[in-house]
Amino acid sequence: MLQSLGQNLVFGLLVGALYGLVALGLSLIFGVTKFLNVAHGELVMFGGYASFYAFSMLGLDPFLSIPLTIIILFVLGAILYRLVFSRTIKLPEESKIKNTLLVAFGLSVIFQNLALRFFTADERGITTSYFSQAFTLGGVRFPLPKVAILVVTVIFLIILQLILKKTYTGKAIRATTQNWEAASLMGIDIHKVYLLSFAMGAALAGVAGTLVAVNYSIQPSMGLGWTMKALIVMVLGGLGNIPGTIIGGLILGLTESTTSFFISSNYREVAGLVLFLLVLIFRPQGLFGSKEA
Amino acid sequence: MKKNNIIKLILIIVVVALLVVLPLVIKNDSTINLVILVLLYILLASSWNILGGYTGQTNLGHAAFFGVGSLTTRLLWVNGVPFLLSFLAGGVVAVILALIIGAPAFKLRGVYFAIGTLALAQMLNLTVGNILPEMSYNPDLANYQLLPRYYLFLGLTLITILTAAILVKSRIGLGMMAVREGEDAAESLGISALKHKLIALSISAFFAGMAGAAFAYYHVSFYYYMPFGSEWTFDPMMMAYIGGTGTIIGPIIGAVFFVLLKQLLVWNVGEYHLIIFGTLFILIVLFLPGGLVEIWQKFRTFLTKKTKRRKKVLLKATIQNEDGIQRE
Amino acid sequence: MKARMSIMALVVIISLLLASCTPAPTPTPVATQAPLETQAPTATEVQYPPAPEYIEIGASIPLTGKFGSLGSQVKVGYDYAIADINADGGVYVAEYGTKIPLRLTAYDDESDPTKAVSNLEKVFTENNVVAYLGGAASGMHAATTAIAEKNKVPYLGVSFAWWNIHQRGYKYLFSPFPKSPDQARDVFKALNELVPTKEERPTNIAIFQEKTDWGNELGGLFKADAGPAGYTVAYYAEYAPGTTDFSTLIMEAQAANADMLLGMPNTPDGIAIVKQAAELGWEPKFIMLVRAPDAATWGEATGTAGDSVTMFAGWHSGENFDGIAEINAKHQTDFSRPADILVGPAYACVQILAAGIEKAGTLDRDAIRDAIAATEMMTVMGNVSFNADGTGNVLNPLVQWQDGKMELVWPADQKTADFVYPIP
Amino acid sequence: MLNLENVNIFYKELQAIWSVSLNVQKGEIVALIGPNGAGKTTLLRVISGLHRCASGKIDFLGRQIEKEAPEKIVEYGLSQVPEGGKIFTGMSVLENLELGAFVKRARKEKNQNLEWVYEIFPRLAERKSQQAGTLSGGERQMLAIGRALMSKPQLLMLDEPSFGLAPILVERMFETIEKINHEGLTIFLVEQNVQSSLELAHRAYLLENGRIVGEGKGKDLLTFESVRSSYLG
Repeated sequence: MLQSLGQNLVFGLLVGALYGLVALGLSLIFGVTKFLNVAHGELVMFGGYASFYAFSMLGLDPFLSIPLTIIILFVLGAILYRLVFSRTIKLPEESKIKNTLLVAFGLSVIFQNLALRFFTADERGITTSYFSQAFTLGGVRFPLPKVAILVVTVIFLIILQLILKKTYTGKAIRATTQNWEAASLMGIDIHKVYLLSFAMGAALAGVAGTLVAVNYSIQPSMGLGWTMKALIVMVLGGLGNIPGTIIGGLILGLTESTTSFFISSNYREVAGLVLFLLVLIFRPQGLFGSKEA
Repeated sequence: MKKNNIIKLILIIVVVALLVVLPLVIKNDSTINLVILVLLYILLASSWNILGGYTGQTNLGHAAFFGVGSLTTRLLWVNGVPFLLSFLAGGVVAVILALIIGAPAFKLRGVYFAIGTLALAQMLNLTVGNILPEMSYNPDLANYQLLPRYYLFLGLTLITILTAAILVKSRIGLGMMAVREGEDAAESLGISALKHKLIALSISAFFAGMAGAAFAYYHVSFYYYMPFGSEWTFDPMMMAYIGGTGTIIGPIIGAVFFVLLKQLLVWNVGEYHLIIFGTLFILIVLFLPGGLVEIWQKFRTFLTKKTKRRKKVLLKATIQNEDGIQRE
Repeated sequence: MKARMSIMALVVIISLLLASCTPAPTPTPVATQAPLETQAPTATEVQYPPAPEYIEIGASIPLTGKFGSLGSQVKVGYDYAIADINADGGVYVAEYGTKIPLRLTAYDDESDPTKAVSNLEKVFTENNVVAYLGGAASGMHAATTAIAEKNKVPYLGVSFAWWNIHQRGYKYLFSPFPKSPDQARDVFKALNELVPTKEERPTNIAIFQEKTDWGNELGGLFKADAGPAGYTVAYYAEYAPGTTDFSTLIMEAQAANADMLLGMPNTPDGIAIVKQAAELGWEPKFIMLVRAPDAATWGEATGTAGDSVTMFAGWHSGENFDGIAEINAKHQTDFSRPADILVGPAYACVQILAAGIEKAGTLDRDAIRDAIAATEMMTVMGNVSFNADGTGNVLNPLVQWQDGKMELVWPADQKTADFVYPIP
Repeated sequence: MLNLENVNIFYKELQAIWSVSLNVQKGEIVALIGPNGAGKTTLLRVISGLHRCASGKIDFLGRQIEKEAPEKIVEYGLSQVPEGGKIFTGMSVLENLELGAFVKRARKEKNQNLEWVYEIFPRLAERKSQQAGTLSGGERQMLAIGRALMSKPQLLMLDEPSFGLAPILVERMFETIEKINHEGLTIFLVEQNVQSSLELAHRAYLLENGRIVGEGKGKDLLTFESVRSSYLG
């Protein structure tokens, strides 16, 4: 019983890391640009398909193809920004959020149907030769694909933090997040910053897609579910709060796993949504956000 | 102008009359089913528009009210409650749900409200699927008739449109629009934002619930959780936007357009209709926030300007002519 | 406001006009009037009424959405069978004294039962179809069979194991497909035959029941049949379809010492179950998942985790009945692999329907219905006859994934490979 | 150096600035004074490229800049300290200053500029690793000016640098501005604190309801009857 609970919590944390990673891109984009890209789940889907085809056609290991996935999604994100989202940047914040939400929703409809057309409705997944290997610690099993989630998430969290904290571009992104007008007066080209943040967010979604394809399965209509998860996590962590997002993911993962352990796995998704609504109503700045940020 | 009004009134009467006699003239069930689909979407898009369009609260949980309405009506009706009673119960329960969630939901502003309502509908969808996973069958299949269902939808749609039209002309309607333009400004004018949002939500939910009730009566067999699906929010919302939010006619145009486009495209190019519809939706949100109605209005002002100009030219010509005559 | 109303009125009128003359996919010249007896009484030859151009059949198939991978297999089966029959001129209808080709009008319902229902209504009124062919997945059939009953149109459906629908007294519903009671009975029967030594058999069953009508039915039957066959149900759990994480269920099954898994997940859930079982180190000796492994991409998606998983697919391309070789050849050309498992049963549906029409000798739906009810014929899925409730008496082969391929392992006279047991 | 000619500006439908012409010469301190809502901030936003003017010409060092992007204008050597400072509160003082040197031209000389700024505002050097959000009001204003100086501008525009500061700090602020000016920087100052700014400025413009209503030497304006009665009372 106790060991089982331990296993459950570990799985909750590992899966929660994936939720965090899925939300990371969404949160980055929202924080910097105030675009609410509800087509994020579809970007995750594209990432999943990119690594799936790299695996099945080129024989590339899904973890080795991550750079390739990043490039593809980065370019896709840049194109999306230029073609669609850049048209909303002049709007005041509130209507910007609303309009990008609507536009992104239209995009998700388009992407789903394009995916159906080109990837078919078949369920796809990546199963590597080493997927069932695991190590045991105190009677709790740590399967490699799940541990990989945590490793990849931590790596990308560190990379993202390094970019944001140490590079000039990263500082420009943070400055734009805090006050785009002041950033503009520093000589920062905010269009470039927006483009870059959007493309980076898309690339992060792509990485998450790889992990989804390895751990679960992918198909054209998977987007909404993952967008929902990302929204929950983003709100839990505080809108645009990068480290908070990962912690939010872990909390969601734990909430789900404990719900299935103590109540029923039928209600794990519902539990996440309830938590989301409670936080939304009673602490809209997120569990870790301060009012100012 | 007065003459114009009479023409419009006559047009409306003609349309309604046409819709009333339609199933008697066209005995084709498929056409009637198609019109029912259009009416259902008009109901959903118009009711969404009351809160989403006129009050400016992007409600992504409209399906929750539609679903609750259909669930209530179907359960009561299947279990032997008289039809009319179970039918009305659908709308009433939707309003009750609206009142329960309204106060906390409206603590959320703007985008928070949108994603909050989306989460709410998803939650209900999953929960109903968990509790009532089974298929609901029509209890009396042998005596199924399309006509009463058609008139039910028609009547409900007319009532919804009429209510919306009266509402937006009323003081409450003006208050709703003031809230849309800016809550703080509205409050400073003494308009309670919460009150108006709650009223709009309740009315919107009521008609969504009634649409659900009609759906429950219409459909031969469906899963109880299905009307809670997000497409029942997203499709009507897209229709309202494409037609033009914050207008009475917009959702109607949007719904008609959606269903026709879908029918035409399904027949000709397979599954492309959603790609085209999605693209159109994006274009409208980005470049034509007034929707198709705006195109029409622009076109009309363009026309009237043109005729006015032509009249002016004619007038000038006549004057010149008269001058000429005088000179002769 | 008045201005708006006028626009509204205009639009509604236009829409109504458009709606009333919406183009049908093709004009439907089907004559349903009874032949005029008074015509040409002097002729010595039998005078036939003018035959319709086609025998119209309608279908709604999930080609996209969550059942898309099943529906597309079904569609291929229908298309192949109709092409084969029409290559021969069609079906001979005595009433018209000639062969009439079949024509299928099929729409995609996106795996949405509501859309499936309106699709069937549409083909009924616009194409005046004499019969319906079903889509895929029990949950979809549950919605569409009611329409067949309402419209009194014979309905033939596969990928359809739900038995309970047949107990609603529907007269027009026929399904030449193994049903839940067959599957529950045969899983133990097959296992006992394939593993003759009792000590080697698994003993403790874990049942993961999907929380749907059909899941409830099959789960209950598994449970009921286990005891008499010599097995114990050690763990029984329900889950909602769409669950992405089964670790709790798997760990509890493990804790209950289950060495055999029975379930009926949809494809994504099934993939998640076998992958997570492997990750958690649960190694049951036998896994039967009805439905999920039906997907042609199962092997690719699950790799070694999905290997040795068994299912009751209703058919397999390796069976030795007449006509299968031709189907496989065609499928090989079109898709570079032998026919998928739902192609055969779908093909058989059209065979049964064609035979029924020919026997009825008319395009009257009730006559065709009666003829189908009396079916007793060889098809690509073997001998088929129907019970009074519309369920079919058909072969129920056990199929197992081996090295990324589906192999037929039971019954012995049809098998294409040996049963792999226990799961390595 | 900076030359505005017949600039008209609209906010949505409303005209905020009516045909404003003014100029700032090299080495000067020029003040733009006027009541709240006169359109001073709007004018600065337009010069910086954050908002577009409807018509008119803006010339900076011989370049037409009225259609340029804000980042280009900074690159040309025109920097603005926005109203209220608008420092990046979530970042350290040093990071704020580094961002000031974002443009390519300034990045090369970042270290010299940093020393220069620390020399002007020794307080910033003491707090360089502190989170900017924790600074006091005076320090924030220093940081905002220091940040703008980091881009090594030729013309510095200050929007209400004295706003919200205690009188003693205001005085010090004006002293600093004068000091910076002595080091060769041209300054365009927007202020409500008429007395101090007119004492400081070489020249001044008076803006009311979007129109220039007066212009002259700073000290001359101080004696203007209308100015005296309206602002100094």
